[in-house]
This record gives sequence, C-alpha cells and structure tokens, in this order.
Amino acid sequence: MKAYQRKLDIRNGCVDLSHGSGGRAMAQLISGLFHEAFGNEWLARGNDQSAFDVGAGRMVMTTDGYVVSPLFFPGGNIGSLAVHGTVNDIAMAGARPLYLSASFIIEEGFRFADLKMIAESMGEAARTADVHIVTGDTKVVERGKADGLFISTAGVGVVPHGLDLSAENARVGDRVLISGTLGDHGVAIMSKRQNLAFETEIVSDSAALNDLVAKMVEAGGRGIRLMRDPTRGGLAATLNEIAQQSDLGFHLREEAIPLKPGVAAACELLGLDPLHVANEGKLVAIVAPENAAPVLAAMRAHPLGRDAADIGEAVADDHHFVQMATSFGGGRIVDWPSGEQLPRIC
Amino acid sequence: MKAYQRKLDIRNGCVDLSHGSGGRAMAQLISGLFHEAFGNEWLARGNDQSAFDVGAGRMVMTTDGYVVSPLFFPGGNIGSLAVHGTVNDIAMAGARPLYLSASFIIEEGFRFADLKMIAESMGEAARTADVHIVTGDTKVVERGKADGLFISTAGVGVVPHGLDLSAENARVGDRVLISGTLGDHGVAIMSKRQNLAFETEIVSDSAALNDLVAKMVEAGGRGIRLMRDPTRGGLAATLNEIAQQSDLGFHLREEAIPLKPGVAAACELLGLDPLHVANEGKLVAIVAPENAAPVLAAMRAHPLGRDAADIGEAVADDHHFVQMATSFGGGRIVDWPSGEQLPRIC
Amino acid sequence: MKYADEFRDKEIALGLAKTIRAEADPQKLYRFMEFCGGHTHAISRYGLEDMLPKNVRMIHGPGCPVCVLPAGRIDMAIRLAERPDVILCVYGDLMRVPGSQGTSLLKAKARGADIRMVYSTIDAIRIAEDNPGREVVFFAIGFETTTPPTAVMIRLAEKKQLENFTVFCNHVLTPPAMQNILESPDIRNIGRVEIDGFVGPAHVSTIIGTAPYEFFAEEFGKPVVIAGFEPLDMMQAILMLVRQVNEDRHEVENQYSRAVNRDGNLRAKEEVSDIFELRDQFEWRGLGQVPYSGLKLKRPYAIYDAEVRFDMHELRVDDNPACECGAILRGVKKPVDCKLFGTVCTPETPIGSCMVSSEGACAAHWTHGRFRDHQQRRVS
Amino acid sequence: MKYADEFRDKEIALGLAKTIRAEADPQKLYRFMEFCGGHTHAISRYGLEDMLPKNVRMIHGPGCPVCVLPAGRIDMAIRLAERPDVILCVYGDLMRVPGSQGTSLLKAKARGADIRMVYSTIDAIRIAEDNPGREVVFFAIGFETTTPPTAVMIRLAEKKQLENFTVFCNHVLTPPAMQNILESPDIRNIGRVEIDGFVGPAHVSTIIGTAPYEFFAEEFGKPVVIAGFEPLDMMQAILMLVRQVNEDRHEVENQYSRAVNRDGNLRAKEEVSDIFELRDQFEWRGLGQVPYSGLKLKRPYAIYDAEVRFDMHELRVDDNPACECGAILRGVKKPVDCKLFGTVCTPETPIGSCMVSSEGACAAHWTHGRFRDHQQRRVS
Amino acid sequence: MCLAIPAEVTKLLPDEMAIVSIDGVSKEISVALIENLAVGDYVIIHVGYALTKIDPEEAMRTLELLRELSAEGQGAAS
Amino acid sequence: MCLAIPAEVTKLLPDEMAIVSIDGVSKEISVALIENLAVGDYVIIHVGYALTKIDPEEAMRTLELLRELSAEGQGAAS
Ligand code: SF4
Ligand code: SF4
Ligand SMILES: [Mg+2]
Ligand SMILES: [Mg+2]
Ligand SMILES: [Mg+2]
Ligand SMILES: [Mg+2]
Ligand SMILES: [Mg+2]
Ligand SMILES: [Mg+2]
Ligand SMILES: [Mg+2]
Ligand SMILES: [Mg+2]
Ligand SMILES: [Mg+2]
Ligand SMILES: [Mg+2]
Repeated sequence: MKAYQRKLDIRNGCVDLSHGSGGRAMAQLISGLFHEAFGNEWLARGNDQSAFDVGAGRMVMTTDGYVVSPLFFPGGNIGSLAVHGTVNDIAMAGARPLYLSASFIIEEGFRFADLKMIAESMGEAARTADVHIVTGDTKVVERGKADGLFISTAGVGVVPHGLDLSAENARVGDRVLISGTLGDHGVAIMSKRQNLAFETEIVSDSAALNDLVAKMVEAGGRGIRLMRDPTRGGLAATLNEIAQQSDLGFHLREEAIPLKPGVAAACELLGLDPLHVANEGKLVAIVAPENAAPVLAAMRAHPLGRDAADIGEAVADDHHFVQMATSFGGGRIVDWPSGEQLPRIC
Repeated sequence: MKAYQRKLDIRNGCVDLSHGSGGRAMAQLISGLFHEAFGNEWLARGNDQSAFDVGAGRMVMTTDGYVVSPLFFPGGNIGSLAVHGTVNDIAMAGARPLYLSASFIIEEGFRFADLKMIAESMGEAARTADVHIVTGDTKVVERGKADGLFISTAGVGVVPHGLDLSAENARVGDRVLISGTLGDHGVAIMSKRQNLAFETEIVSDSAALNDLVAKMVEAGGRGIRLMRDPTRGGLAATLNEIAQQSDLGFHLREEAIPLKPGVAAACELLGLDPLHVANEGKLVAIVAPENAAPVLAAMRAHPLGRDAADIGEAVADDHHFVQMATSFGGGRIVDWPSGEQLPRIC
Repeated sequence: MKYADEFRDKEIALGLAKTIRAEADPQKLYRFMEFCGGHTHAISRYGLEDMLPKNVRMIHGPGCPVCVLPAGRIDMAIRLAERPDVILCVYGDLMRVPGSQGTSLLKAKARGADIRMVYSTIDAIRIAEDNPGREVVFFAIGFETTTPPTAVMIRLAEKKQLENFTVFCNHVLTPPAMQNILESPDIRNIGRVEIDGFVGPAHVSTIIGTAPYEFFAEEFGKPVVIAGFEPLDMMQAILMLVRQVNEDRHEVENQYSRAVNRDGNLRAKEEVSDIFELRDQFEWRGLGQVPYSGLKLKRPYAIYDAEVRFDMHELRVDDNPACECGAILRGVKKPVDCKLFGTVCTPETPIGSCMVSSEGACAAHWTHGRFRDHQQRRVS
Repeated sequence: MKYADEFRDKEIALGLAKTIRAEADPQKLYRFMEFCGGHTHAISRYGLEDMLPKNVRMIHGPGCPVCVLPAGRIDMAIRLAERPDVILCVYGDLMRVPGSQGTSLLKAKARGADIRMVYSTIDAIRIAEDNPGREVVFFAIGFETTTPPTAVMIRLAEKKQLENFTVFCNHVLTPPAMQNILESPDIRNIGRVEIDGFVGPAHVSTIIGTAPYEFFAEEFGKPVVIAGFEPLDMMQAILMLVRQVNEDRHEVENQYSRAVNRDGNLRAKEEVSDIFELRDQFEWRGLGQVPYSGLKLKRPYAIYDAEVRFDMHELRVDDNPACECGAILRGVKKPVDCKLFGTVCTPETPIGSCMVSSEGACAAHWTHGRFRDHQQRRVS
Repeated sequence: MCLAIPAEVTKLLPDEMAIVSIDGVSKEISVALIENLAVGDYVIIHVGYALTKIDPEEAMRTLELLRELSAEGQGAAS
Repeated sequence: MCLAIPAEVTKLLPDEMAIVSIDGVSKEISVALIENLAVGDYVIIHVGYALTKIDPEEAMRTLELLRELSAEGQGAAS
C-alpha cells in the first residue's frame, strides 16, 4: 500500500468519527494499529474475511461481547480478556481453538495510545494461546453512545474425535472439579470501580485455558462429561445451569472450594457471595468418578490448575438444587445470583 | 428447564441491568426471546459454544459490528442487516455461509418489543440465507453507554474446491461488474436521521447475496478474481482498496453505473457522492474479460442481480487511480471518501 | 479475618450444638425470634437450622430496613428520580425493591431516571459537588446503625454549604418494631405464635447499647440476648436464651460484648438526636403503620429535607393481599405457607417484604434453605 | 431532476466544446477565474477541463466560505464549544476544517465538546428549544446565499423569545473578495497572473442580483458572466467570456437568467440589511484581511451575538508558510506546485484553505483531477 | 460554494414552510424568503430554504440557446 | 441487616478519615463516629463508617466462654 499522508499520532491522538467511515483514515487505523498488533498472513491479505484449511471433523464456534469497565484492570485489560474468554469457550468443548475474529466498537475520543495497548495485549494473548485473529471489523460511534470500547470476539476450533462435551452430559455420581481459586477476576474489577474503590493485591485470573484443557482431555478422555468456565454469575450460575440441563442436582463441600483470603474479605466488605463473582481463567469440569483422580492430578500439574480441587458431586434431584455443606457444619442452597451483583449494606 | 417465575412482559417491558448479569433474568431473556427467534438444535443445547461437523477443505471466517442508527429503517433493521452483512462477507470469498454467531450489547431500557422484532428479523434473514445462528452472547450496559443496541455477528462458511478470491487477484483487463443500483441503503438510512429527515421511496437493499454468488461461481468459475460488497465508503472505497491491493487502477464509465433517480436526488440534496454511499445488498465482482459475459448473464438472471452492469475495467496504473469517464464527457478520479459522510452546504 | 473467622469454628460449633441439645428440654418448644436480618442471613448462610434440635425454632423478624420499606416510599423516590434535574443516590440493596405495579428503582433507571448506586454517604456528597447544576438526593434508609452516617453526611453538606443536596429520609427504629410485633392490633386477625425470647440486634446495639431493651424485657416478660452476627455468636445466644427460659428469667444479656456496651456510641447518638426527630408514625412493609418508629429531619435542617424541598406527598400502596409477610414476621406462618412463594414471588420478582433482600425470611429460605422442603437426604 | 439534467447533456456539451474551440483564438491565452467553489466543483466533477482547448485555462477562485474561514475563527469556535454549557451547531462542511495545530471541530467533538451537525438553521432553533438549560450557538458561515437563512433564524429566535440562543457570525461577501484578488497589496509578493474574465457566482447572485458586478466590470475592465452551476451553464459562460474577450468587451452578462435577475431577492436583501452590518475588515484564509468583507450583527441584535454574549476574543493563527493558497487563488500557481500537496496536505489532513472542502482548488484537483498529472492515456 | 438544487413545490404549509419534491425525494423547507409562491413552482433550495423561484421561460430560452450554440460547433470543423 | 465487618485501622488520615485493612483488602473510611482511635485498633465498619471499636479482651473472653460451652457439649452425651 502507498503511504497514507501523516502517521497516526499514537501518543496524543484519539479516534474520531472519520476512523469508522470507510475512508483512508479507517484503513490507516486498521493497518497501522490492529494489523501491526495481530500481525499474521491472513490479515495481511486485507480481505473482509479470511480463509483457512481444515481437516474433516467436528468444529466448534462461539462468541462473546466484552464490555468490562474499567478497560484496564489489575491482571489484564479488555483486549486480553476478549481473547481469553473466547478461547476458553472453545476450549470448554474440549476443542483446540484455532482462529478468532474481533469486532471493535469504539467511542469517538478514545485514545490511540490506549487502543494500541489493548490491541497489543490481544496480539500477545493470541500468541500465547496459539490462536490467530484472522479477521476483524472497526466501528466508531459518537461520544456518549458507547463506553470507550466494546470488543466482540468469535472463535472457531476443532474437537478431537469422539469427544462430545455438553451441558446435558452430567450423570449422578460425577465429581465436580474446579481448576483454582474463585472470584479473583470479579474482585479485581470491583476494586477499581469508582464508587467501591478498595485496594487489594488480587489480580484478575484472566487466562487462556486451552492448554490446561488439552492436558485434562489427555488424562480423562471421555470420562470428562463437560467443562464450563464460571464467568458472569460465577460458580453458582454455572452449576445451576448444568443442574437444569442435565436434570440433576449437586452437593458441594464449602471447605473444599479454593478461595483467596483477599477475595473472601472483599466479598464480606461488599456483601457479595464469592460463588456469584465472575472468573475468567477458571473452569469447572464434571468428571466420571473413576476419572476424577487422574484428571485432578493433570490439572494440579499445570500452572493454571495448581489449586484445582474436587469440590463435590452430582446427585439425583428433581429440583435441580445446588446444595452445599457449609464449612460451619450446616447445609444450604447455592442459588443463582439474582440480578446484577450490587454491593449491599444489609 | 423448569419454568422461570413470571414471563417476560414483551409488550411493555424493557431490558435492565439484571438481564446481563448471569442470573435467571438473563437465562430467561436468552431462552425466551433469542432462542425462540433463532430456534435451532445447536442453541437448544444451551452451551457457551456450538459444535458442527465439517468436511475437509477450505473455510472462511468473518465478523462485522452493526451500530446502525436508526435501528429500524425502510427495508430492514439492525437484525436483518447483521445477518446479511456477515453472510455477504462470507459469500464474497465465493464461500457457502453456514453458521453465524451473534453478540448483543444492549443499553438498559431497551424495549423487549423492539428486541423481539429485531431477533425475529435475524431469524428470518438467517433462514432465508440458509444459515444457522448457532451461538450467541448478551451483555447489558448502563443507559448512556450504548446506542440502544449493537450487534456483532461472525460467520463461517466453506469455499468450493479451487476457488481463491482475494483482493490482490485483479489483473489488468479484468471487467468490473456491479450487481445493481448503488447507494440505496445509505440513502434509506439517512432519510430517517433526525436532522436530515426527508421522505423517499428508496428502501435499503439489505439482502443476503450468497445465492447470487453461487450462481455467479457456477457461471464464471475461476474467471471470477474477487468479489466485494461495497458497504461503508461505497463503491469508491471498495475499488480504491482493490486497486491498491492488486497494484493496478480502474477505468469506469459513469453512464454504466446503475443509480435510482431518488438516490441521485437525495445525494444532490445532501451534497454527497453516490459512489461514497453504503450498500448492503450489492457486490462488485472483478472478472476475467472472457468470463464477464456469462457471469453478467447469471447475475441478471437472479432477482438480486437484475440491474447488474459491466461498469469498467482494470488498467495498469502505478498510482492506483480509480478513474471515471463522466456521463458529461470528461474524466475524473473517483477517490476514497474522506472521513465521515457529512451533508454539505457547499 | 480476625474477629470473624474465630467465631465460625466448626469444632466449637459441633460441641455447642450438643450443649444446646443437652440443655433444651425435649418436652418444651423454644420459639426465638431473631429480629435482625443479619441473624437471619447467618442462619441460612451457615445452615444453622441443621445444628439445632427440632424443638428450638427460629422465627425470622422484620429486621431488614430494605425489606420493610413500603412500596409507597419507593414510588415516591421513583417519582423524584424521574425529574430531569434530580440525581438520586441509593445503596445498592434498594435497586430491586418493588414499588407499585412491578416497578423498582432498577427499572426506573433502565427507563431513564438518573439513579446512582453509592457505597457510602460520602460518595453522595462527592456526586453533589461534581454536579452543581443538578439536585442530588440521597435516599437514606436503615436502622440505628445506618442513621449516624447520614447525620455525618448532613453535617458535611452544611460545612461545604452544598445547596444542591438533600436527603429523602427513611430511617427507622428497631425497638418500636419489636414492640409492635408483640402487641399490634393486627394480631387479632393474623393470630399469634408465642415468642419465647429475642435474639437482639448486633450492630444496631453498637450504637444504641443494650439499655433500650431493658424496658422491653421487663414489660413483655421476654428474655433478650444481644448477639453478634457470626454463627457461633448466634449459637451462644440461643444457648443463653434456652437457659433463661429454663430458668424462667427474662433479662437483657449481652453476648456481643466485644462490640456492644450498655450505653452504645454516645457520639453517634448525639449526632443523630441533633439532626433527627421522631415521626408520629411510619409505615413498615409487612407491619403497617408503627407509631414513633421513623425519623425525619428537624426543623433547622429542613433545607436538607427532600420531602420539603420537592414538596413530596406521601404515596400509599396496599400490600399484595395474598402476601403472608405479616403472619411470617410474627411467626404464625412459614414462607412455604404462602401461595406465591417461589412461583410469582422470587428474589427476581419479589412481591412482599420478606422476599426483597437476601435477609428477608422468604428470600433466605428461597435462596439458601429451600432444599429442606424437599429433603430426601441430609447434606453432611 | 428537472432544471438540472437538461443542463448536463453530453451531446450539447460536445457541440459546445467544438464551438468554444472554434471561437477561441489559438494565438491567445484565455485565463478565466471562476470565483465560486460550486463552479470549481462542477469543473472537476464533470471533467470539464478535458473539454476545453488548452489555451482556455480556468483559475479556481476563493469562492468557498468553508475554505476561506481562517484557523483563528475555528479556534474561537472550538474554545466556545469546549464550555460545558455550550452546544455548538454547525453545518457538516465545517467539521473537518483545520484550526491551529491540527485541531478541528471533528476532533474537538471526539474529545468531548458538544458539537451538533445541522442541515438547516431551523434545526438549530429546535435544538435551542429542546435544551433550555444550555447555551445553543449557531456557527454561521457562508456568502450572501447562506446569510438570509441566518437572518430568518434570528427573527424566529426573537419571535420565540429564545434566551439561550446566539449566533457566531462569520458571513462574508463576495464582491470585496473578487476585488481583493485583483488589487490587494499582497500581489507584490506573490506576483500576479493576468485574469481575463470572471465566471460570476450562481446562487450568491440569486440574492444580490447582477448589479453589484457592474462597478467591478467597469472599474477593472474585466468581463463577468454570471453562470449556473450545471456543466452546460459553465461551458456557455466560458463561451460568452471568450466572445467578450475576442470583442474586447467587459460587461456583466447573465447566463443564469432562469434564477438570477439584476436586482436579486429584495426580501432576502432586506432581511439581511435589517440584522447585519459590515465589519471594517475580516480575515480570509489564503487572502488575509479583506476590508468590508464580513458581516456582524447590528447593535439591536447584540443579544443574539455569541461574540458579545461570551466575550469572545479574536484569535489569529498564521497560515502555514509553505502553503501556496494565496498564489493559487490568484492564478499564479497550481496545486501541484505546492510541496505539501498530496503529501502532508490531503483532504483528510488539510493544511491550507484550498484543501479544506471538496470545492477548494487543491481538494478538487486531488479528489477528481489528480490523474491528469500522471496521465498516460486519456479516459474516454 | 452554496450547494443548491432545483425542486418543485408540492405543498404550502403554515409558518412560511412548504414541501418540495426532487425526483420523488420530498423535504420540508422554509419559504420565508420567497414571495407569491404557488404549488408547481420550482425553487432553488439551499440549507433548507428556497432562495429564488426558477423562471421556466428563461430556462427554456437558455436551453434553446445552448442547443443553437452547440449546433454551431457541430456544424463547424470536427 | 446492617452488613458490617471487623477491620484493622492501619492509618489515620485528616478530616476524620482512616485506612482500614481486612486480610489485605484496604479501604478508606470515615471515623467521624469514633473517639480516641489509634492505629492497630479494630473497628466494625458499615457503609464506609466505623461504628465502634472492638474490645480485644471481651473478644477473647467470649471466645474462651464459647470453648467452654462447646467442651460441655463434647463432654456430654454424643
Ligand atoms: S413469598 Fe412473597 S408474597 Fe409470599 S409471604 Fe413471602 S414475600 Fe410475601
Ligand atoms: S496543497 Fe495544501 S498547503 Fe499546498 S497550497 Fe493547497 S491547501 Fe495550501
Ligand atoms: Mg461464548
Ligand atoms: Mg464466555
Ligand atoms: Mg467489516
Ligand atoms: Mg463460558
Ligand atoms: Mg467482515
Ligand atoms: Mg462487511
Ligand atoms: Mg457468553
Ligand atoms: Mg465486505
Ligand atoms: Mg432524574
Ligand atoms: Mg460544549
């Protein structure tokens, strides 16, 4: 391509409406900022779509929109999150994530410097997860019509032969494994919200779990019934969903659930249940009892599963309750979160 | 699934923050509104990703974000547009679109009734285009942090063996074919913008072009070098892009370019160049000269290509100019649009 | 967490449970009301019910200031927030509380009212400073615990000479409500279950002290034990109540001595009495009008009173007649006795006060205890 | 489009081109300035240059009110728009016009200034009515064509008693600018190309009529032909100018008689003279200070004058010294003679007035005519 | 400068407003600057205002003249 | 009701504010309601205000009593 007039002023410049209007300014933003950060052969061809070869088999596809606020948080930013989240939804099917697409919706006035940092985080997250961002789109909306930046990523991957992980696959007697401590992402985010502002060492757990999943599949094979990443709504929402879809219930042991003291403290401060708080680098696996031990061992051998734990089992229950033996010695339900997670005073 | 408490009040209700927070309200919105509208076996399984079988070969993937305002416009709405646009980007590779994902970013206060209409339009557009919306995501942001509704769709499809359409493939001497009248979508949208408000019979051309493309590929085979849908930035941006990527220039004949009188009039009124105005159901095909006639015939035989025309040719040009012989008899450049398309007074 | 974890010890709990079982007379029924939602929450959160003998039964009182706020006051707040000049600042708990006809602050916000969630009254002051052209109203709710922070905020607004700042005051008092439960005329319709003792408020008592309960224990002949919100605090208090009943005493005892004394927080009480005065009566959702149970701003502080500045008029909304909250709060019925429980009425779409916050009797049972209604086998 | 399509007829054009070629003396050079950007646009849009003989050369004048607005006035507008109380209403053309240091209204908007694009002055009135708590300022620009709509709007604001509405007036007049081109002292530095005749404004003349050019034709001895903006209008006017030159006449002729007469639009002129008066001088980008070339609001309308209400101070920004606009506007140089053309200066990032709107000489050449600089073969 | 196009008046409205039509595109404009306007008249519109009426006879005369001038050229050397 | 948790005062700030810490989570709160506060004290915090100081001796005494009462049960019939 011939040089476009002046270079983007990354340090001081910001996105304006001309960067979304299909003219030279947009082409410059895309090639000068996004392609540079994601750099790969597919984007370089400059088409509105990208092509790749696949072998015959089973593929999975997923999408998620990222609207996190603040955009930068301890442990990551919206860019790395947008890669991890979508990679993880692919990985939860036991699949190997391959290609991602990225759709950017940018509010006018957004600083190039921030956009570049975010794009670079995406590029790095993609390289680490061994996936490629092969196609994308950029829209710019007027000030006040977005919240800085939204990213929607979609992803595709391939499932190893014979693997069919799905929410209806849990069976009574299956074990519930969790890959590590809960609530880190949600607490890291909340610590930076203006009205809550508290200080904590907790950083988001945002990470790509595909490699961990590969090791688990190796160890557990078809004994793994299903996996899910407990994001919005936390472990509570995830297990309630699975209970409904698999038509059973769960019994958990609170003592077994890994939780950082700082996360517990922040949740007490805000009146939130850590089981309702979002995670972005954790997974729940429902595993046949005979495979639980090897899968758990494989998890613990992986850096992202060091704190993995067996936290309970699937039980027959027409009411689909997720019950929990509290660490105090009683029993309770772990219900869906109701509505937005708001800090409580009561 | 067990019944969720009260039904969504589609007629009077609206989205609030609880519909994006991972709890029961969100599950209800998704199953009660989106799944109903898109209804298919993949969504019914309720996973965070969907799996499907593919044969070995070449696949394409694309994404686009839709931020159109107003959301409802003559000839469609953001929902049908989000399907057509992504289907078309797949089709432009000569591929058969198969599966779509949909990411919704919704501003709190958005009316269920509107959301339902939009979802139903998406479902219908998908059925017409013979694609399936197999996975999705819903986020809700605070009032003032979005513009009602944004949709990002991604899509995958398969390319027939031996076809490799790409922007760098144009050759000197190739013909430039366009599938119909230009500017209909942009003018239909602008006619409903508050400050421009004019009345016109023009409706958006928003449509899925995959069937048209299939017929063209049948007729033209590998003589089709590349196709592109002239969306944002219009025909001007599309041809300038291709000129740069294929390292050549174009010569167009203005007389040959199909244009509705109402579109021409609206553009004169606003001081816009119709070649800069967006289309959502048109394609440009760069075709080897010997294949141009059969491809054009195939286009004209299709309802979406009735007004197809041969509007010019690719020429050698180090400067990558898109030149045009005006209908008045002179010559001019058809340049990229510069910045946002703003109505002019001068 | 120091001063919390120690009071959640499972081993101590197991022994304490045995002590309670040993001391509770199997021939007797012990019906204790925990007034506070904090205690209700602890019971359900830690599964305390599973650790008490069957004849020790806890009755969940009306002690959640969010739950007891009547729909009419929510409607008033919504009407205020819908004014384009107004920014309404609220504690997060209030967002889902139902007003009339299925409305709520959450829905009003979705429809365009400028409603901001705050964590502290100090945030509300900051919002007022940041928005000089707008009217910032703080939606004040809460018992004696939450009132002093509102008082401090009004002092601060005075000091900063904020002219765009007012308070919509909904502060209420606990002793009149406890009294109402035992003697309100409604009891004739609802019936009454004998209450054998009260677990008294924890954090309310840090402010008002234990003295105010003395009249109460004497007048009604009921034992009262002030208890902390940790589960061992609760169990100890229950044991103390069992002992009082067994010994036929009705005294005020203080289990929560690490934070509560007889006089309370004098400085806080003084701030409150400087700024607030009693209303003749105030409506409690589930209880109806309760005399001398609510606070309003004193005359000299009327410029900070949103009800004065915006000429707000009392709105009254009848409670849903099918809602059994009144009977539940008085121990006559249980949540499952209500036809609406878990069908029309859930935490997502609460109908009555007991379902509104996670500390209401119905919400606590729905969220944490419901499995017991269908119990096939015990979680262990 | 009636009254437009007929005047774009290719067949007539071909004959007319031949007539011009036949009548233009090959020994002579005909240098005609079209004052108006509308004419410049028609030339480039329809490729008129390809239809004229080589010795008939068009010089693109300063006739685009957007282009000639100096950077200082843009800076003033941005400073105003950055006030949180102000909503600035502008015609879309203005958004990309450069102020100092690479700024523009588009960028100011991106950084948070509340700037609204309007199509008509009537929209600005509506915005003022819809935002009673804000100050709505209309950024008025334009020649005699665009001034009457501003006048009507001020009348309307008066009638509606709008108190939050003002006008930032930048209206300018064409005859003083035409005069400046021929006699300004700058010419000594820039040098001058002889201009043999003027294509006179089309729509400006619908308002002011042809009379004002009579003094001009006489004083400077230059033929003037008022022409419509359609390409055949232009070609006819060029033929008429060729004939005047050949016959050594210097008259005002009216090619655009279907819309223009000698007196113009009396009602519009009256509205304008009621409300506006001349400034002593006004800066034009590319031309510098031009005496009696700008308008301001008369004293009785000062309450609608943003410069008065907001105590705005004139900001002066020097033009980029490398920019050759001054010479280009006077016909001494061509866009390609400027070192910045197409490198630093493009329509996306314009440096000088001639690149600002699509009607500027440099922008028109970049956008539509550039291929001729590298022409290998003729488009046909 | 001064983008303006011819449009037909199709309806007169109160408050000196009118509807004009251009090849099926219709728009509300102000006619406050025009006297004696009738439906069927053509006006030149600019920034939502009619600037002047078009004189149909003059238009026809110009067009005839254009044809003549063109014919002169066609008759002349090619 | 009245969500409140124990926190350690780690720093006193001007304007009757202070920093408290709970297991590594620290937060700025108002201590306008408390007299004679020192770093190292534990307070009960509620809606960003300290309501009262915790008396460490009373806490220890309660805990001892709890252990005794528990031991009574452990000694009693199982
Ligand atoms: S379930 Fe709902 S309606 Fe029934 S008593 Fe409880 S709060 Fe009232
Ligand atoms: S190219 Fe730009 S800098 Fe050069 S003369 Fe034209 S406007 Fe001025
Ligand atoms: Mg997903
Ligand atoms: Mg996900
Ligand atoms: Mg795109
Ligand atoms: Mg997931
Ligand atoms: Mg695309
Ligand atoms: Mg596209
Ligand atoms: Mg999702
Ligand atoms: Mg495309
Ligand atoms: Mg409001
Ligand atoms: Mg402003």
